[in-house]
Amino acid sequence: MSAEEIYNLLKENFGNAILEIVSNVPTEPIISVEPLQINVISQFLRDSNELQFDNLMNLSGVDDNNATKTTNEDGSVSSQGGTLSVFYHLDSFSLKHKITLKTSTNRDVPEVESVTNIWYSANWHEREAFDMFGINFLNHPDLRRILMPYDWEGFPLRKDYENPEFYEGMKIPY
Amino acid sequence: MIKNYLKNTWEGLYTVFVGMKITWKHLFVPSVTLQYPEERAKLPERARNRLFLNYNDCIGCMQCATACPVNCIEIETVKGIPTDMPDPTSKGQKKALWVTKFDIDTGKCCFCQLCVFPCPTEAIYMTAIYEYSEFDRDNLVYNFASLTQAEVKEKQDNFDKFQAEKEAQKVAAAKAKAEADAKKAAEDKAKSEIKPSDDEIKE
Amino acid sequence: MQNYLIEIFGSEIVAYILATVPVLAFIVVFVLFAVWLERKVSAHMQDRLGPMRVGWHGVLQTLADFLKLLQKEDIVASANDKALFNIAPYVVFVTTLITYTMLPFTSIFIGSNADVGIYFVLAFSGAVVAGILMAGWASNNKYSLYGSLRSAAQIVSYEIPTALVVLTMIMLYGTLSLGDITTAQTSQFWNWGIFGGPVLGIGKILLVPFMFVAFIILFISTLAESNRTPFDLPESESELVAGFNTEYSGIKFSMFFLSEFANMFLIGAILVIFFFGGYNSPFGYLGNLLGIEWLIPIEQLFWFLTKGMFFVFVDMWLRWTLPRVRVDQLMTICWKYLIPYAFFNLLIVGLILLI
Amino acid sequence: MALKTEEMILNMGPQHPSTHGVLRLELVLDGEVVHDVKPHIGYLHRCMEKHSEAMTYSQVVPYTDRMDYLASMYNNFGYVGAVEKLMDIKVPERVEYIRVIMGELQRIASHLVALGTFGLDLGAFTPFLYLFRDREKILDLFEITCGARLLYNYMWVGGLSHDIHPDFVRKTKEFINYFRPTVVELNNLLTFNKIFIERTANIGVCPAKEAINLGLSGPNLRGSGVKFDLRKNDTYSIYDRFDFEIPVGEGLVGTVGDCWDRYYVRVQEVEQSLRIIEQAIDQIPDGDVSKEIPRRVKPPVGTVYHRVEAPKGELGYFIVSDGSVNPARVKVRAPSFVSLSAIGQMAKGYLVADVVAILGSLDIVLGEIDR
Repeated sequence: MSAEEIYNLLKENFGNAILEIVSNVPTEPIISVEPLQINVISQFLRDSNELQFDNLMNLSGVDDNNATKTTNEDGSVSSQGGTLSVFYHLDSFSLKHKITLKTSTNRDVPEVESVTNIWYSANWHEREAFDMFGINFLNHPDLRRILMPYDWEGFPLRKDYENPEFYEGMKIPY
Repeated sequence: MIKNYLKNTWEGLYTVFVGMKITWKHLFVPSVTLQYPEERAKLPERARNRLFLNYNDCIGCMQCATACPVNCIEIETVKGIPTDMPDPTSKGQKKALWVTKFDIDTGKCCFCQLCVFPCPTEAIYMTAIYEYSEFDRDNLVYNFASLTQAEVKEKQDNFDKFQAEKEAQKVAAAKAKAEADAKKAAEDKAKSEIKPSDDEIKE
Repeated sequence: MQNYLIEIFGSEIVAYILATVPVLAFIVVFVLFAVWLERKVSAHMQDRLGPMRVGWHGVLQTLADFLKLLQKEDIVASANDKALFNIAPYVVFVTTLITYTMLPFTSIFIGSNADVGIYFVLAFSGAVVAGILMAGWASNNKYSLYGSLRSAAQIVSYEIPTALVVLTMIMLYGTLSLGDITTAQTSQFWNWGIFGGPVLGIGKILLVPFMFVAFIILFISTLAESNRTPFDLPESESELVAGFNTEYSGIKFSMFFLSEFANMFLIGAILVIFFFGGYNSPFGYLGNLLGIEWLIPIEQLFWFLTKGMFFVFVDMWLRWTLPRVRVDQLMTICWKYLIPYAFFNLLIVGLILLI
Repeated sequence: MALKTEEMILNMGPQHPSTHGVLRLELVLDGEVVHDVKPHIGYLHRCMEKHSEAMTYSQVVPYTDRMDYLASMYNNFGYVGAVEKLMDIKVPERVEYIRVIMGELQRIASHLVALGTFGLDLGAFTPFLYLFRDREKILDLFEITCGARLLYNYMWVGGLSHDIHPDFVRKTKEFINYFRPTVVELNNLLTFNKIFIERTANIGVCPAKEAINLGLSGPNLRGSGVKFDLRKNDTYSIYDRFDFEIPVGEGLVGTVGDCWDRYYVRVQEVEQSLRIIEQAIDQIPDGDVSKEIPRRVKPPVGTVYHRVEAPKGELGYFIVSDGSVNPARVKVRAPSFVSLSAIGQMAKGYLVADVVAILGSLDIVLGEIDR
């Protein structure tokens, strides 16, 4: 099934939750969906007979770097607005088609529904996205930091992240 | 069930003997160990180990420093002046810069060889030397620039002086030009204003 | 030997203490050698060279390591049970050492030719469990505890097939004394236990396969008792780090090490005594041939050590060939395989001996 | 009388002989029976993804080397493949052939470590060293080609850093002839050893459906009986030109999807890789390997997800480009990362010693998990 057909099928079933399809990008068409509907959509993608996306290849958080930056009086930069995105790369073992989903959530209160109960492999990917971008995956069974220490502050892969000066009394960089 | 039981016993013993036969054979296979400090493996010609800079060939173009993914190369340069230009490289390329500082922190180096390829004069390359451990981390920073502090200062001063002179010349030229212009303007003015000015009238 | 010493010193206590000196010296020298051998055997089986620096082909490497171990800090963690923690290595070592008193090294040197010889050996090699349990418990470390509990289960279980095979052999020889068992196998090698021992006639031919089975069972079960691969679960490196001796360092650790290797020779010696004629030479003695009587004990010592070392070598050979079994499989091997086989073997050998 | 028993928590790692690096497993045990496994990772986190955002595209390549340090060539392969896809570069034939040969040699090298350490986890020390000895020979081949033994930085966007050494073809053929018998030896010494079979058969069974849901990939997935190999099913580079089989777990000595199957799939894959190399080595066309290397790697705005069949499984690179010379985001879908997340599901109900076996059969590399 081509991306257009999948998009149309999803649009039929979910209407407004499916936002748009971008197909003029270099490598792969991307379907944008609502962040709070992603679990329902994913369930459909996995269980529908025509789609059977049984394999979540990759789940990746991305900072879209579209926040408006303002320089404060003391020279520091603060950013407001903007979005964080999550990309889902799906693949079907049986039907051998692929699709990329994208969902964007606002940067200040980033919330996306978890898909861990649909594809178990999403578990650690979501934890990583939480760890690195602070995206809060709702209904995730075990949303903790994964790569960074449990008491780390801030979300390192956000574009406005600044290295802390100290961690547990140790100077960074040493 | 009894059959299975006996089969397990037999397999257990038999496969042990098969394994023992193999290890017994290996007891007499010549070993592959090299007794390292005395015997050394021959390194291939493309071996990538410690970085080396042929300082005389370096033209200070900074390409290696930009290519380095770990920023282990630090380069500082001073422009040469016409009377005191660096010697050209061994292949005859002209140099325009005095390389006053060329430090490679081999403690940071990740041996990716990305610095070697962009070098236009093949001055930086990787050698086959792999034994250079040090007790002090600072000793891992290699200074390749052979200019002494005094020389660096001299070059810098020379350049500054040259620059200053050039600047002065420029200023002088500009001044001269300005003066000339002013003069010319004045003359023009004088020519054009045949009538005395107001001041003169006042006087 | 003791009588001779008693005559010299006039005191039994001094004589007995002095009689242990050669044994102790033997163990230490043997361990130094065996550790080197283990490293060399493993190295050459794996196409390596092993230690090569200290002395010729690294023969003094173990000595150097031992000196290093002596100098190491003796760490006792604050949460350890100090008394038990300190005693445990010595308990393990001493119990192993005691069993050596029963071994007939030659016809004239035997620590004690007691009538209960093999019984005594079994009893004391079982007592090692106490030391290992102490070590595991006192370390206050979960890995150590697992190691020691596994060890206890293992040694206790494997006592049974060992005892059953020993029973078979006792039926054959009619004595418990290790010295007498050896004497029963004198003169020619077809008198050795593996070839049916001193039995004559048709019984001998019938016995040979069952003696072979008995030998295999005894070999496996004693191997398990000495905690060597494939039965080294108590210290299985890849699961339990180092098992019951995780927390030990320095000289105490070397005590465990010493007793492990002493145990290896002990099981080799037991096998040799039961099945391979003890100190008896397979070809007769050079001393008899030349008429030099004092040469005979030396030859006997040579044969005893050579045969014993061969089994030590086989232990090492197995260790560097096989993977480790799992703890439940260890029990399976013991209860489901070795014990039934040993039991049937016992019955059949008994029947044959009755004929 | 009912004895009061309680669960015990055992910390396995970060310093433990068989956690394959710095991994901490929190085991909840009832005696020796595992009730739960909680992996704690991040001890080797080197911020590769964050670093990449500050690097140019070609400077990221040495960083990818350091993820799965046992299969650096394949990490390069995946990354450059992704960037080339994004920039729409067609690399020369010669480069493709050399890449495939290097990739397959790397697969053998990685599998040798996997098989060896798996044996080591079960207490068999000797096969490990035999396999390492053979791996050294592969590393020698890499060394004459690019000068490095472990972290190659060999495949660049659009080409290769060096052409192959004149001796390479001859030496590779010699290696193949030398290596074939050692696989047989491994099988005799370890694979069909009764103790080894007892330790691995019916342990860590993962049925096909569950394996897909857990996201297992590569040999782990094929061990569960799913005939899926990206080289054939989602082909990239020039893999479609070669004739090779996809070995799958068949439950030869136990259940399909147990540790032994995962192990044996790797043994068979080594043989298949040899076949691919044999086919490719004679067909390398002439050409210039650096012809297509762009002077400046500056892909258009867009995203790309490119996946390759790395030795450990599906290695994916997700790259977001904002049109500058630095990638805006590089996310690595590391196969070990997903495999390790499955251990909690797979190890429940087995013994402590089996956790070690399951972990070994998953063939994880912490460099790749923590990145």
